[in-house]
Amino acid sequence: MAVMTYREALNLALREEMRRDPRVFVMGEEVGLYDGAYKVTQGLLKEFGEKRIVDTPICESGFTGIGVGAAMLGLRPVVEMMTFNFSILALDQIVNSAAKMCYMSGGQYNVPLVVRGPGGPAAQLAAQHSQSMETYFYHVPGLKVVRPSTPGDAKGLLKSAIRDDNPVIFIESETLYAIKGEVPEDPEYLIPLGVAAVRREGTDVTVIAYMGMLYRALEVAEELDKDGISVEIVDPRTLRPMDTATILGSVRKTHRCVVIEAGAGFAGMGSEIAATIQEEAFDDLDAPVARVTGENAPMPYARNLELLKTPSKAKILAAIRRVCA
Amino acid sequence: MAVMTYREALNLALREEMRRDPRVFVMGEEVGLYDGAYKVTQGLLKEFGEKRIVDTPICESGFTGIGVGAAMLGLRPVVEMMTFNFSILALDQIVNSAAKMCYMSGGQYNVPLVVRGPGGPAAQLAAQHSQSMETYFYHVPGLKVVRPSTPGDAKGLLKSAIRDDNPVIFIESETLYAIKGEVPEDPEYLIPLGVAAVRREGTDVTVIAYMGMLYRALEVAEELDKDGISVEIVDPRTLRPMDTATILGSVRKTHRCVVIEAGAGFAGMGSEIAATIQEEAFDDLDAPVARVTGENAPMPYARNLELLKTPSKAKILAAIRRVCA
Amino acid sequence: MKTVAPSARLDSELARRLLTQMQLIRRFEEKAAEMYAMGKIGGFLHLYIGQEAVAVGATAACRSDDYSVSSYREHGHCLAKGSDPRRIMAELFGRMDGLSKGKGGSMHLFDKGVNFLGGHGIVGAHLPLAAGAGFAIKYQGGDQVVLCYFGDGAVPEGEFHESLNLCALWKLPVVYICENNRYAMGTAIHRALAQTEIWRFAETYGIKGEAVDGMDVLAIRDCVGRAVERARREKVPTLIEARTYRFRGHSMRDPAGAIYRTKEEVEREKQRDPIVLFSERCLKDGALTEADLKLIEKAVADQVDEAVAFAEASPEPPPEELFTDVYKD
Amino acid sequence: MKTVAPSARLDSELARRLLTQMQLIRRFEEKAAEMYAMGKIGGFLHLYIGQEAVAVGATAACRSDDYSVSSYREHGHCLAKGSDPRRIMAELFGRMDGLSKGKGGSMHLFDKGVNFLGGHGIVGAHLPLAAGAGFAIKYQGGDQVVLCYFGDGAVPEGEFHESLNLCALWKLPVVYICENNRYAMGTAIHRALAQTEIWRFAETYGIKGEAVDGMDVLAIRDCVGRAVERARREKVPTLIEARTYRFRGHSMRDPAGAIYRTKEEVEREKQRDPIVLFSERCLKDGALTEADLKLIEKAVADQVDEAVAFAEASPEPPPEELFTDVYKD
Ligand SMILES: Cc1ncc(C[n+]2csc(CCOP(=O)(O)OP(=O)(O)O)c2C)c(N)n1
Ligand SMILES: Cc1ncc(C[n+]2csc(CCOP(=O)(O)OP(=O)(O)O)c2C)c(N)n1
Ligand SMILES: [Mg+2]
Ligand SMILES: [Mg+2]
Repeated sequence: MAVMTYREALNLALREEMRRDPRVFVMGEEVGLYDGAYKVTQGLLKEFGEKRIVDTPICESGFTGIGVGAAMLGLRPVVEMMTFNFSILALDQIVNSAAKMCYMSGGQYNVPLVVRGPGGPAAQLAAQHSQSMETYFYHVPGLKVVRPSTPGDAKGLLKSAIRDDNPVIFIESETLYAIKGEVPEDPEYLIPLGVAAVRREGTDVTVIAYMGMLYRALEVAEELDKDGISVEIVDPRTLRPMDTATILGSVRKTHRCVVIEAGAGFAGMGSEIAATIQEEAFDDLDAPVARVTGENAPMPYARNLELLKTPSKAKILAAIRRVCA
Repeated sequence: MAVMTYREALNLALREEMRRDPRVFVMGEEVGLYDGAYKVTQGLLKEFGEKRIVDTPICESGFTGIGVGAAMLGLRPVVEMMTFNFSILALDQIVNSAAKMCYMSGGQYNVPLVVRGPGGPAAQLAAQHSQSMETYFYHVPGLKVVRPSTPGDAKGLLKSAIRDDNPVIFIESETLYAIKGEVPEDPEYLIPLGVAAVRREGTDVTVIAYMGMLYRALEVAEELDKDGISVEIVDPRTLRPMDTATILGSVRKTHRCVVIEAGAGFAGMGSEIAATIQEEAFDDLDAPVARVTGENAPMPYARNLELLKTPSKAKILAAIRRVCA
Repeated sequence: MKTVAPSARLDSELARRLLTQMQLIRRFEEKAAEMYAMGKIGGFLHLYIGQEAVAVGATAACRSDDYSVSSYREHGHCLAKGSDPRRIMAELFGRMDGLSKGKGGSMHLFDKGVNFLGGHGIVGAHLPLAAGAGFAIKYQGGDQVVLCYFGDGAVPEGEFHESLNLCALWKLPVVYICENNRYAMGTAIHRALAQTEIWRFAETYGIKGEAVDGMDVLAIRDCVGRAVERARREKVPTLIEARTYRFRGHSMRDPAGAIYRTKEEVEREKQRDPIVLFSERCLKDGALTEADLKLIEKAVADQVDEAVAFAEASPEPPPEELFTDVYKD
Repeated sequence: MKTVAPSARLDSELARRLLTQMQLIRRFEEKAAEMYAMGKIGGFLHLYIGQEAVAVGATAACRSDDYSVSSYREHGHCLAKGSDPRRIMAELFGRMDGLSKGKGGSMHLFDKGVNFLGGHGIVGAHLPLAAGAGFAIKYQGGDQVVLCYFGDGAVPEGEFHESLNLCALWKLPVVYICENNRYAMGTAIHRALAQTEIWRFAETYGIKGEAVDGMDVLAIRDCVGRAVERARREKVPTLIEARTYRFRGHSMRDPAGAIYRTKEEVEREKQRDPIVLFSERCLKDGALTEADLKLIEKAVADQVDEAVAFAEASPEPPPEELFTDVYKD
């Protein structure tokens, strides 16, 4: 087991999969010569050359469509969105071409495409560059949606995503690229899509969180430990398909649940999780499932407002205390 | 009070608002010479001329962006999406330009834009042309989202949308254009955005439904009446902002709730409503909030499969019976 | 408009093949229109009638391992590529033996067996897909070519520009064939485009553009043939504007198509029916006889009847098909 | 490249105004870079240094009631339009007296008071907005003009094509000014575009296209002036390619910008600093003296210091601002 950054883990996953399968190629803005806007693809051009590391002009719909078309002919494209904010320009290709192709063709043409890049809140990038974009994807039948929270997951899930025969939306995080963690060096280290991880065991309350929010939740859990509240933390890892069994299992044990979500709260991932829990485990609940979400406003630039926009530790703490009261 | 079709009611609303305010204009594919792909704009070119009824080439992002830019300079564009399926190509302009402009400019530039057209399931139009598109919008701070279920609402809500100083997503339905209903002729008949309607009073269970699903729910309610189950039906009318007070009021009375939604179920509107109800009215609930939603598959073409995809009366009935058991 | 002198000598085998294909498309669609009126087919049905020479001429310039991709008006392209008319009709009927088990319908015909990459419903969206297929061919070291058919209505969409730029920049073996039938639904081309000579868009990207008479199957075959050769040898894209006309309305829901064009215009254009023109040419050249024409007509009619019978006999997809193919396992 | 002989006689007032504006932009941004390094400014900060002649020359060709709209690299365009540098700096600091109360930041400067329609962060997205502003002007019967600045990186985006087509088709009074600084982040233009002479895209749409030396403020003023006149009188769009260079990295996070271009290239281009070139020209023509230059330098420095002091003194937006302006009541 090596210790490496989240960024290095992604890079390693890409390298391993490209070495393993000549059909895998990487395409996107600045992925080659520039070594990636966030350096995730660093060194890949050098190792694999221009044929397989393809710098594109700025035309998200065009090059994502190229990814879909190439996948129909049997290649396995990994398309980088410089940040996921720009994926909105490629959304038609993702939703109407990639996600529906297998279905519309009655199974003749599947689309083994990965669209990856950083998403979610980033430091003071304001309304257009700091959005939780998963909401545009997890509703869509035909897509899989991954949000990897640790370096080890980044590697194991990206490798599974690349080997998956379906379009996978893989949303990383700018704010996690530099974190370090243990990453298995085994080139066959795969984490199956659709399996949640229990990040911390506990008995009093289940907290569901991923990405930056997971780390905030872990800190809060430590603090609450001192007060005798034992927090279990579940990281869904894949949002679609969602590992409902693990979530329900935990809630059936703790009888209480708080869902944390960085994005705006209305009709978000937290809504789905809360709705499912109350539907499936109503009698197990000692309190309503609470949601702590980003506020329902665009992301402001000013640092002080930005801090208010995304769930703070204080808000998470208060919500957990509330459901445990 | 006149009786007219939903289509005529929309047409009337457009005419009245265009007569009232010279800043209002209509733009979109086939809205003029062709009188509208679904004839909602019939006769408008004749009455208002080419300056105010603007046929566009097929370039949804381009002409929606023109709408946003024109709105910044004080016009009040009504942009038609031939069907809302195509709005995905304009999503960046709606989400990143229209919805965020007021915020990013600190209130200097607001965007009084209406984007309207039919959405939701339509007869055998298959995966790309038969989607419940509201899911791409109601999550977005800065937008308002309307789904008008009756001819009267179509008129009153469209007029409010046009007079609103913010971008409003107004999604009609192909399958409702021909239905008839009472429509006030008063040119000042406005239904405020954000106010739900109780479509049927009842005491045993609250059903939340809109558009085609509302009519299905009404039929089911009649059937259940015979069995002594009294169904209250709430039509949210506006999805963002959601009239949570009316919904909660009803649920606090009936203690049971079923949410119906035509679109795919995972992380849809039903999820939000169910999550909110359990959060706010947990102790009032005698059963978990049930969701009856479209199946998690793209829309198939074959008629028999299509019927299985969207919530049937049988499924709605079963869900209501289940929560009332 | 550049036109091209048809190849001097018309080979009988070729003549028979081209005419049969055009006739098949015509009769197949006439029958589909009937079936639509009878409620056997639902949704949207966009007929290709009047434009048959384009699909047939273009496909005749290709090898069978080349690829085609099209919009929702794709029955003709799919048939020309060699799909089984029975399975297409079954697809239109929404039946299990349809190309896509009835899940795609008229707008979404796909046939992997003949390298037909589908009918696509979002205007402009398949232009990048064609580029992607071209990219894959080059990546895999193949020498196939991709034909991408689209309407004049797709030209104002951003993806037209993105695709042409990418294909020109990366030298991808794609032949873009714009079937300019002068209208996008009810919008005449001069109300949609600042540049109505669509082939001229090619210039800016430094690629070859050419206009061709879309009613002349041989002219199309020649013109596309040159483009295909360029694509195969030099891996460069071409933009072809095939000038044609749709004889019917935009779809079965716009049967007359009479609001935006005059009856006279439609009648005048019907005088240049590509099937009639080519039949006459074949007779004049002596490539085919009247008897040949009758035989072709008969064979095609039988094929279409058979397609209907096949579709009728095919079962509906079973309920579990709703959930298959959402993902590939 | 077409270049234009600078107007024969250089007026002192004009010279002073142009030079002052260019200097103001330069010093303002140098200061902003300092403040960024000190952590007073967060997020992305894209400097316009090297390109000042474009914004200043173009704006000088306009009336004050004309409109401008730009990308995220818009400090220069906003300052040239006449915005108060103090309020811009306060915006960069995320403070309440900023143009947008600190909610927009560097990439989203808006100033309704001077008809500045904003800085926009999604590449290509503001091109349709400019067309919309042009549409509104025409609708309202006005005679204003819209300047739309964007980078070479926006040209491959679909909205470039959609906007040019719509403006040409509908004859909208928009002047599209592509600031070709040869790179979109690290992507040199020949790696992004099949046609690197960007002004030539105009041809296909039947509108006027022109290239201009983006380091020559007077040439830009003349070139844009002609386009503005056309737009004002005939309501027609123009595409201008201003050839320029960014002296700094793409943003403060790419300080060197050295992976994708050589140091030699950067040094060579810096020899054509638009401010130095224009200063020399002013001296040579006798329009300004060395003393004038000093005075300008001093005035600008004071203005920038004042802007910083103003920004420092301005309070953070109060918490309730998180929820205001989401909707207009
Ligand atoms: C993006 C998008 N916008 C609108 C439509 C609705 N629509 C379907 S076909 C069509 C006209 C297309 O015309 P053209 O490209 O000329 O093809 P033709 O129908 O003439 O073959 C329109 C507007 C669509 N399918 N996709
Ligand atoms: C749609 C979109 N894709 C990608 C980006 C990320 N991005 C920001 S600036 C930029 C380069 C733009 O270059 P250019 O248009 O030449 O402008 P310049 O920075 O040179 O002024 C990129 C790729 C973005 N903001 N928007
Ligand atoms: Mg057409
Ligand atoms: Mg540039």
